[in-house]
Amino acid sequence: MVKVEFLGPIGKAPVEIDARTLADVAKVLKEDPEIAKWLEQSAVAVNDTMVNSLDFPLKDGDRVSLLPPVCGG
Amino acid sequence: MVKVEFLGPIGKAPVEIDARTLADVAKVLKEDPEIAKWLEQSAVAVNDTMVNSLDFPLKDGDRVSLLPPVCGG
Amino acid sequence: MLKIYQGPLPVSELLSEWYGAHYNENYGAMVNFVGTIREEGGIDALSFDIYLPVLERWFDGWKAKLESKGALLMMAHSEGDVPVHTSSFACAIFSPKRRVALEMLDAFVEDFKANAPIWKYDVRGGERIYAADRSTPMRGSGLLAE
Amino acid sequence: MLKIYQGPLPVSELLSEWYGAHYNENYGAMVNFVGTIREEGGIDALSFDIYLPVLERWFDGWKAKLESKGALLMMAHSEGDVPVHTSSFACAIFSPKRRVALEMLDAFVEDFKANAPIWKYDVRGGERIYAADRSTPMRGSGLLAE
Repeated sequence: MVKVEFLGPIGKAPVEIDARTLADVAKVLKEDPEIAKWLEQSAVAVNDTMVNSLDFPLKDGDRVSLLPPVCGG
Repeated sequence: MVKVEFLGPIGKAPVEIDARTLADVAKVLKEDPEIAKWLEQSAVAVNDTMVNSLDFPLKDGDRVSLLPPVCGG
Repeated sequence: MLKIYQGPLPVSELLSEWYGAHYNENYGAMVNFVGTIREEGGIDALSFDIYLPVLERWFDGWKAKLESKGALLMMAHSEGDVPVHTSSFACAIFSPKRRVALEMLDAFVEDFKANAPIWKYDVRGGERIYAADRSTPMRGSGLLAE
Repeated sequence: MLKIYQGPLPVSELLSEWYGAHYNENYGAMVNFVGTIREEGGIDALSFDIYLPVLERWFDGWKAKLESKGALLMMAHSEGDVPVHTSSFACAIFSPKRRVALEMLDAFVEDFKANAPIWKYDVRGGERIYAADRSTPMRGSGLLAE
Protein backbone atom coordinates (compact mmCIF):
# COMPACT_ATOMS: atom_id res chain seq x y z
CA MET A 1 0.00 0.00 0.00
CA VAL A 2 1.11 3.58 -0.73
CA LYS A 3 -0.19 6.70 0.98
CA VAL A 4 -1.46 9.48 -1.29
CA GLU A 5 -1.66 12.98 0.17
CA PHE A 6 -3.27 16.08 -1.32
CA LEU A 7 -1.43 19.33 -0.65
CA GLY A 8 -2.55 22.94 -0.37
CA PRO A 9 -6.03 23.80 -1.62
CA ILE A 10 -7.06 20.28 -2.68
CA GLY A 11 -8.15 19.82 0.91
CA LYS A 12 -8.76 16.05 0.97
CA ALA A 13 -7.64 13.61 3.65
CA PRO A 14 -4.85 11.20 2.59
CA VAL A 15 -5.86 7.84 1.09
CA GLU A 16 -4.15 4.44 0.98
CA ILE A 17 -3.89 2.81 -2.43
CA ASP A 18 -2.61 -0.57 -3.59
CA ALA A 19 -0.20 0.47 -6.38
CA ARG A 20 3.06 -0.66 -7.97
CA THR A 21 3.57 2.39 -10.19
CA LEU A 22 2.25 5.92 -10.49
CA ALA A 23 0.12 4.69 -13.39
CA ASP A 24 -1.79 2.55 -10.86
CA VAL A 25 -2.22 5.61 -8.62
CA ALA A 26 -3.50 7.66 -11.56
CA LYS A 27 -6.07 5.00 -12.42
CA VAL A 28 -7.55 5.04 -8.89
CA LEU A 29 -7.52 8.83 -8.49
CA LYS A 30 -9.34 9.37 -11.80
CA GLU A 31 -12.32 7.53 -10.34
CA ASP A 32 -12.91 10.24 -7.71
CA PRO A 33 -14.35 13.31 -9.51
CA GLU A 34 -13.34 15.60 -6.62
CA ILE A 35 -9.71 14.64 -7.16
CA ALA A 36 -9.79 13.95 -10.90
CA LYS A 37 -10.34 17.65 -11.64
CA TRP A 38 -6.99 18.51 -9.99
CA LEU A 39 -4.88 15.93 -11.87
CA GLU A 40 -4.31 17.96 -15.05
CA GLN A 41 -2.81 20.82 -13.04
CA SER A 42 -0.95 18.94 -10.32
CA ALA A 43 2.65 17.85 -10.06
CA VAL A 44 3.66 14.67 -8.24
CA ALA A 45 6.28 13.85 -5.62
CA VAL A 46 7.20 10.44 -4.27
CA ASN A 47 8.73 10.56 -0.80
CA ASP A 48 9.22 14.32 -1.36
CA THR A 49 11.14 13.98 -4.62
CA MET A 50 9.46 15.40 -7.72
CA VAL A 51 8.71 12.66 -10.27
CA ASN A 52 8.15 12.91 -14.03
CA SER A 53 7.37 9.35 -15.14
CA LEU A 54 4.24 7.23 -14.74
CA ASP A 55 6.48 4.13 -14.72
CA PHE A 56 8.04 5.27 -11.46
CA PRO A 57 8.06 2.11 -9.30
CA LEU A 58 6.40 2.28 -5.89
CA LYS A 59 7.00 0.12 -2.87
CA ASP A 60 5.04 -0.55 0.27
CA GLY A 61 4.93 2.52 2.53
CA ASP A 62 5.83 5.06 -0.18
CA ARG A 63 4.27 8.49 0.12
CA VAL A 64 2.83 10.07 -3.05
CA SER A 65 2.04 13.82 -2.90
CA LEU A 66 -0.12 15.82 -5.30
CA LEU A 67 0.99 19.46 -5.64
CA PRO A 68 -1.61 21.75 -7.23
CA PRO A 69 -0.77 25.13 -8.89
CA VAL A 70 1.50 27.29 -6.73
CA CYS A 71 1.92 30.98 -6.04
CA GLY A 72 4.53 31.92 -3.48
CA GLY A 73 5.83 35.39 -2.79
CA MET B 1 35.82 83.41 -22.21
CA VAL B 2 34.68 79.96 -21.06
CA LYS B 3 36.07 78.02 -18.12
CA VAL B 4 37.27 74.47 -18.82
CA GLU B 5 37.55 72.11 -15.86
CA PHE B 6 39.13 68.66 -15.74
CA LEU B 7 37.34 66.15 -13.52
CA GLY B 8 38.50 63.11 -11.57
CA PRO B 9 41.94 61.72 -12.39
CA ILE B 10 42.91 64.29 -15.06
CA GLY B 11 44.16 66.40 -12.17
CA LYS B 12 44.74 69.73 -13.96
CA ALA B 13 43.68 73.17 -12.73
CA PRO B 14 40.82 74.80 -14.73
CA VAL B 15 41.75 77.00 -17.70
CA GLU B 16 40.02 79.96 -19.35
CA ILE B 17 39.60 79.74 -23.13
CA ASP B 18 38.25 82.17 -25.71
CA ALA B 19 35.75 79.95 -27.56
CA ARG B 20 32.41 80.21 -29.38
CA THR B 21 31.84 76.47 -29.83
CA LEU B 22 33.17 73.21 -28.44
CA ALA B 23 35.18 72.87 -31.66
CA ASP B 24 37.15 75.93 -30.56
CA VAL B 25 37.71 74.34 -27.13
CA ALA B 26 38.90 71.10 -28.77
CA LYS B 27 41.41 72.98 -30.90
CA VAL B 28 43.02 74.63 -27.86
CA LEU B 29 43.04 71.51 -25.67
CA LYS B 30 44.73 69.42 -28.39
CA GLU B 31 47.77 71.70 -28.11
CA ASP B 32 48.47 70.56 -24.51
CA PRO B 33 49.87 66.99 -24.69
CA GLU B 34 49.00 66.37 -21.03
CA ILE B 35 45.34 67.01 -21.81
CA ALA B 36 45.25 65.82 -25.42
CA LYS B 37 45.81 62.21 -24.31
CA TRP B 38 42.53 62.30 -22.31
CA LEU B 39 40.34 63.69 -25.12
CA GLU B 40 39.64 60.38 -26.91
CA GLN B 41 38.25 58.86 -23.70
CA SER B 42 36.49 61.84 -22.15
CA ALA B 43 32.87 62.95 -22.30
CA VAL B 44 31.91 66.62 -22.19
CA ALA B 45 29.39 68.64 -20.20
CA VAL B 46 28.50 72.31 -20.63
CA ASN B 47 27.09 73.87 -17.48
CA ASP B 48 26.63 70.31 -16.13
CA THR B 49 24.56 69.06 -19.06
CA MET B 50 26.13 66.30 -21.16
CA VAL B 51 26.76 67.46 -24.74
CA ASN B 52 27.18 65.44 -27.94
CA SER B 53 27.89 68.01 -30.67
CA LEU B 54 31.02 70.03 -31.46
CA ASP B 55 28.75 72.78 -32.83
CA PHE B 56 27.34 73.39 -29.37
CA PRO B 57 27.37 77.19 -29.00
CA LEU B 58 29.17 78.66 -25.99
CA LYS B 59 28.67 82.02 -24.38
CA ASP B 60 30.76 84.08 -22.04
CA GLY B 61 30.98 82.50 -18.58
CA ASP B 62 29.97 78.97 -19.68
CA ARG B 63 31.59 76.08 -17.84
CA VAL B 64 32.90 73.14 -19.90
CA SER B 65 33.74 69.93 -17.99
CA LEU B 66 35.83 67.00 -19.22
CA LEU B 67 34.72 63.67 -17.73
CA PRO B 68 37.30 60.86 -18.12
CA PRO B 69 36.40 57.10 -17.90
CA VAL B 70 34.24 56.29 -14.89
CA CYS B 71 33.89 53.38 -12.48
CA GLY B 72 31.39 53.82 -9.69
CA GLY B 73 30.16 51.10 -7.34
CA MET C 1 19.62 29.31 4.60
CA LEU C 2 15.85 28.90 4.33
CA LYS C 3 13.69 30.31 7.14
CA ILE C 4 9.91 30.02 7.53
CA TYR C 5 8.04 32.54 9.69
CA GLN C 6 4.49 32.30 11.02
CA GLY C 7 3.02 35.59 9.74
CA PRO C 8 4.86 38.63 8.32
CA LEU C 9 8.63 38.73 7.89
CA PRO C 10 10.82 41.08 9.98
CA VAL C 11 12.34 42.50 6.78
CA SER C 12 14.78 45.05 8.19
CA GLU C 13 16.14 42.53 10.68
CA LEU C 14 16.54 39.89 7.98
CA LEU C 15 18.39 42.18 5.55
CA SER C 16 20.60 43.46 8.35
CA GLU C 17 21.31 39.93 9.58
CA TRP C 18 22.18 38.66 6.08
CA TYR C 19 24.41 41.63 5.27
CA GLY C 20 26.06 41.43 8.70
CA ALA C 21 26.77 37.72 8.33
CA HIS C 22 28.53 37.95 4.95
CA TYR C 23 29.74 41.52 4.24
CA ASN C 24 33.31 40.62 5.14
CA GLU C 25 33.61 37.43 3.05
CA ASN C 26 34.82 39.23 -0.08
CA TYR C 27 31.57 39.17 -2.06
CA GLY C 28 31.43 42.28 -4.23
CA ALA C 29 27.66 42.34 -4.62
CA MET C 30 24.58 41.64 -2.52
CA VAL C 31 21.14 41.75 -4.15
CA ASN C 32 17.76 41.38 -2.44
CA PHE C 33 14.18 40.84 -3.42
CA VAL C 34 11.37 41.56 -0.94
CA GLY C 35 7.74 40.76 -1.73
CA THR C 36 5.06 42.77 0.07
CA ILE C 37 1.30 42.14 0.12
CA ARG C 38 -0.53 44.69 -2.05
CA GLU C 39 -3.96 45.93 -1.04
CA GLU C 40 -6.15 45.00 -3.99
CA GLY C 41 -9.52 43.38 -4.56
CA GLY C 42 -10.59 44.24 -1.02
CA ILE C 43 -8.40 41.64 0.69
CA ASP C 44 -7.38 41.94 4.34
CA ALA C 45 -4.41 39.63 3.99
CA LEU C 46 -2.94 36.83 1.95
CA SER C 47 -2.40 33.46 3.56
CA PHE C 48 0.15 30.81 2.60
CA ASP C 49 0.47 27.05 2.87
CA ILE C 50 3.97 25.62 2.47
CA TYR C 51 5.04 22.03 1.86
CA LEU C 52 8.41 22.26 3.55
CA PRO C 53 10.09 18.95 2.51
CA VAL C 54 9.78 19.77 -1.21
CA LEU C 55 10.51 23.48 -0.66
CA GLU C 56 13.75 22.51 1.06
CA ARG C 57 14.83 20.31 -1.86
CA TRP C 58 13.93 23.01 -4.37
CA PHE C 59 15.88 25.57 -2.32
CA ASP C 60 18.89 23.27 -1.89
CA GLY C 61 19.02 22.83 -5.68
CA TRP C 62 19.24 26.60 -6.16
CA LYS C 63 21.75 26.92 -3.34
CA ALA C 64 24.02 24.36 -5.04
CA LYS C 65 23.61 26.08 -8.41
CA LEU C 66 24.68 29.39 -6.88
CA GLU C 67 27.55 27.80 -4.96
CA SER C 68 28.88 26.50 -8.29
CA LYS C 69 29.10 30.16 -9.35
CA GLY C 70 30.80 31.16 -6.09
CA ALA C 71 27.60 32.75 -4.76
CA LEU C 72 25.48 32.46 -1.60
CA LEU C 73 21.69 32.24 -1.39
CA MET C 74 19.32 32.80 1.52
CA MET C 75 15.57 33.23 1.73
CA ALA C 76 12.68 33.63 4.13
CA HIS C 77 8.96 33.07 3.58
CA SER C 78 5.79 33.42 5.60
CA GLU C 79 3.30 30.70 6.46
CA GLY C 80 -0.28 31.55 7.52
CA ASP C 81 -1.81 35.02 7.32
CA VAL C 82 0.18 38.03 6.12
CA PRO C 83 -1.77 41.35 6.29
CA VAL C 84 -1.66 43.85 3.41
CA HIS C 85 1.42 46.10 3.51
CA THR C 86 3.53 43.50 5.28
CA SER C 87 6.04 41.19 3.58
CA SER C 88 5.90 37.45 2.94
CA PHE C 89 9.05 36.76 0.87
CA ALA C 90 12.64 37.96 1.08
CA CYS C 91 15.86 36.66 -0.39
CA ALA C 92 19.51 37.64 -0.74
CA ILE C 93 22.26 36.60 -3.13
CA PHE C 94 25.92 37.37 -2.42
CA SER C 95 28.32 37.04 -5.35
CA PRO C 96 31.87 38.08 -6.20
CA LYS C 97 30.51 39.38 -9.55
CA ARG C 98 27.57 41.71 -10.08
CA ARG C 99 26.40 39.99 -13.32
CA VAL C 100 25.96 36.68 -11.51
CA ALA C 101 24.06 38.40 -8.69
CA LEU C 102 21.69 40.28 -11.02
CA GLU C 103 21.02 37.39 -13.39
CA MET C 104 20.57 34.81 -10.64
CA LEU C 105 18.21 37.07 -8.65
CA ASP C 106 15.93 37.30 -11.69
CA ALA C 107 16.12 33.57 -12.47
CA PHE C 108 15.66 32.55 -8.82
CA VAL C 109 12.64 34.78 -8.20
CA GLU C 110 10.93 33.65 -11.42
CA ASP C 111 11.52 29.97 -10.66
CA PHE C 112 10.32 30.61 -7.11
CA LYS C 113 7.00 31.92 -8.47
CA ALA C 114 6.65 28.93 -10.80
CA ASN C 115 7.98 25.98 -8.82
CA ALA C 116 8.21 26.60 -5.07
CA PRO C 117 5.54 24.47 -3.33
CA ILE C 118 3.66 27.35 -1.72
CA TRP C 119 -0.08 28.00 -2.04
CA LYS C 120 -1.68 31.43 -1.78
CA TYR C 121 -5.12 32.32 -0.45
CA ASP C 122 -6.98 35.62 -0.32
CA VAL C 123 -8.27 36.47 3.14
CA ARG C 124 -11.48 38.48 2.91
CA GLY C 125 -13.84 38.95 5.85
CA GLY C 126 -12.38 35.94 7.65
CA GLU C 127 -12.71 33.65 4.60
CA ARG C 128 -9.65 31.96 3.05
CA ILE C 129 -10.04 31.59 -0.75
CA TYR C 130 -7.45 29.80 -2.93
CA ALA C 131 -5.88 32.27 -5.43
CA ALA C 132 -6.45 29.90 -8.37
CA ASP C 133 -6.32 32.70 -10.97
CA ARG C 134 -2.80 33.76 -9.89
CA SER C 135 -1.38 30.24 -9.45
CA THR C 136 0.88 28.32 -11.86
CA PRO C 137 1.04 24.55 -12.37
CA MET C 138 4.49 23.34 -11.29
CA ARG C 139 6.91 21.87 -13.81
CA GLY C 140 5.77 18.33 -14.61
CA SER C 141 2.11 18.92 -13.78
CA GLY C 142 -0.51 16.69 -15.40
CA LEU C 143 1.49 13.46 -15.03
CA LEU C 144 -1.41 11.60 -13.41
CA ALA C 145 -3.90 12.90 -16.01
CA GLU C 146 -2.11 11.16 -18.89
CA MET D 1 16.61 60.16 -3.28
CA LEU D 2 20.37 60.35 -3.86
CA LYS D 3 22.64 60.43 -0.81
CA ILE D 4 26.43 60.86 -0.77
CA TYR D 5 28.42 59.67 2.26
CA GLN D 6 32.00 60.49 3.17
CA GLY D 7 33.49 56.99 3.59
CA PRO D 8 31.61 53.65 3.88
CA LEU D 9 27.82 53.39 3.71
CA PRO D 10 25.76 52.36 6.75
CA VAL D 11 24.12 49.59 4.70
CA SER D 12 21.77 48.05 7.27
CA GLU D 13 20.47 51.47 8.28
CA LEU D 14 19.94 52.50 4.65
CA LEU D 15 18.03 49.34 3.72
CA SER D 16 15.94 49.59 6.87
CA GLU D 17 15.23 53.29 6.26
CA TRP D 18 14.22 52.72 2.63
CA TYR D 19 11.99 49.76 3.43
CA GLY D 20 10.48 51.60 6.41
CA ALA D 21 9.71 54.67 4.32
CA HIS D 22 7.81 52.86 1.56
CA TYR D 23 6.63 49.39 2.68
CA ASN D 24 3.07 50.65 3.20
CA GLU D 25 2.64 52.44 -0.15
CA ASN D 26 1.33 49.36 -1.98
CA TYR D 27 4.50 48.44 -3.86
CA GLY D 28 4.59 44.65 -4.28
CA ALA D 29 8.34 44.38 -4.74
CA MET D 30 11.49 45.96 -3.37
CA VAL D 31 14.86 45.05 -4.86
CA ASN D 32 18.31 46.17 -3.68
CA PHE D 33 21.83 46.13 -4.96
CA VAL D 34 24.75 46.67 -2.56
CA GLY D 35 28.34 46.95 -3.77
CA THR D 36 31.11 46.03 -1.33
CA ILE D 37 34.88 46.58 -1.74
CA ARG D 38 36.63 43.29 -2.47
CA GLU D 39 40.11 42.62 -1.11
CA GLU D 40 42.19 42.00 -4.23
CA GLY D 41 45.50 43.11 -5.64
CA GLY D 42 46.71 44.05 -2.17
CA ILE D 43 44.57 47.18 -1.85
CA ASP D 44 43.70 48.68 1.53
CA ALA D 45 40.69 50.58 0.20
CA LEU D 46 39.12 52.07 -2.87
CA SER D 47 38.61 55.80 -3.06
CA PHE D 48 35.99 57.69 -5.08
CA ASP D 49 35.65 61.13 -6.65
CA ILE D 50 32.12 62.21 -7.55
CA TYR D 51 31.00 65.06 -9.75
CA LEU D 52 27.70 65.72 -8.04
CA PRO D 53 25.94 68.12 -10.48
CA VAL D 54 26.13 65.62 -13.35
CA LEU D 55 25.45 62.65 -11.05
CA GLU D 56 22.26 64.35 -9.88
CA ARG D 57 21.05 64.88 -13.45
CA TRP D 58 21.87 61.31 -14.38
CA PHE D 59 20.03 60.07 -11.28
CA ASP D 60 17.01 62.32 -11.89
CA GLY D 61 16.74 60.87 -15.42
CA TRP D 62 16.53 57.34 -14.02
CA LYS D 63 14.13 58.43 -11.28
CA ALA D 64 11.79 59.89 -13.92
CA LYS D 65 12.08 56.75 -16.06
CA LEU D 66 11.10 54.59 -13.08
CA GLU D 67 8.30 56.94 -12.05
CA SER D 68 6.82 56.50 -15.54
CA LYS D 69 6.59 52.77 -14.70
CA GLY D 70 5.03 53.47 -11.30
CA ALA D 71 8.29 52.70 -9.49
CA LEU D 72 10.53 54.46 -6.95
CA LEU D 73 14.33 54.72 -7.03
CA MET D 74 16.81 55.61 -4.30
CA MET D 75 20.58 55.29 -4.07
CA ALA D 76 23.56 56.09 -1.88
CA HIS D 77 27.25 56.27 -2.80
CA SER D 78 30.51 56.91 -0.98
CA GLU D 79 33.01 59.69 -1.64
CA GLY D 80 36.62 59.40 -0.45
CA ASP D 81 38.19 56.25 0.98
CA VAL D 82 36.18 53.06 1.49
CA PRO D 83 38.17 50.22 3.14
CA VAL D 84 37.97 46.65 1.86
CA HIS D 85 34.91 44.75 3.15
CA THR D 86 32.86 47.90 3.52
CA SER D 87 30.26 49.13 1.02
CA SER D 88 30.33 52.09 -1.35
CA PHE D 89 27.10 51.74 -3.36
CA ALA D 90 23.52 50.82 -2.46
CA CYS D 91 20.23 51.28 -4.25
CA ALA D 92 16.59 50.29 -3.93
CA ILE D 93 13.73 50.07 -6.41
CA PHE D 94 10.11 49.77 -5.28
CA SER D 95 7.60 48.68 -7.90
CA PRO D 96 4.02 47.39 -8.01
CA LYS D 97 5.26 44.62 -10.35
CA ARG D 98 8.19 42.29 -9.84
CA ARG D 99 9.21 42.22 -13.53
CA VAL D 100 9.70 45.99 -13.56
CA ALA D 101 11.72 45.83 -10.33
CA LEU D 102 14.02 43.04 -11.56
CA GLU D 103 14.56 44.42 -15.07
CA MET D 104 15.11 48.00 -13.92
CA LEU D 105 17.56 46.95 -11.19
CA ASP D 106 19.71 45.26 -13.82
CA ALA D 107 19.46 48.16 -16.30
CA PHE D 108 20.06 50.81 -13.61
CA VAL D 109 23.13 49.12 -12.12
CA GLU D 110 24.69 48.53 -15.55
CA ASP D 111 24.10 52.13 -16.64
CA PHE D 112 25.44 53.28 -13.28
CA LYS D 113 28.72 51.44 -13.95
CA ALA D 114 28.96 52.93 -17.46
CA ASN D 115 27.66 56.48 -17.08
CA ALA D 116 27.60 57.75 -13.50
CA PRO D 117 30.32 60.44 -13.12
CA ILE D 118 32.29 58.66 -10.39
CA TRP D 119 36.02 57.89 -10.51
CA LYS D 120 37.66 55.01 -8.69
CA TYR D 121 41.17 54.83 -7.23
CA ASP D 122 43.06 51.98 -5.61
CA VAL D 123 44.50 52.89 -2.21
CA ARG D 124 47.72 50.98 -1.55
CA GLY D 125 50.18 51.96 1.16
CA GLY D 126 48.80 55.49 1.32
CA GLU D 127 48.98 56.02 -2.47
CA ARG D 128 45.83 56.78 -4.53
CA ILE D 129 46.06 55.28 -8.04
CA TYR D 130 43.36 55.81 -10.72
CA ALA D 131 41.73 52.47 -11.64
CA ALA D 132 42.14 53.11 -15.38
CA ASP D 133 41.93 49.41 -16.31
CA ARG D 134 38.48 49.04 -14.70
CA SER D 135 37.04 52.34 -15.97
CA THR D 136 34.68 52.89 -18.90
CA PRO D 137 34.45 55.95 -21.17
CA MET D 138 31.05 57.57 -20.66
CA ARG D 139 28.50 57.66 -23.48
CA GLY D 140 29.59 60.38 -25.96
CA SER D 141 33.29 60.22 -25.07
CA GLY D 142 35.83 61.38 -27.66
CA LEU D 143 33.82 64.40 -28.82
CA LEU D 144 36.76 66.78 -28.39
CA ALA D 145 39.17 64.38 -30.15
CA GLU D 146 37.23 64.53 -33.44
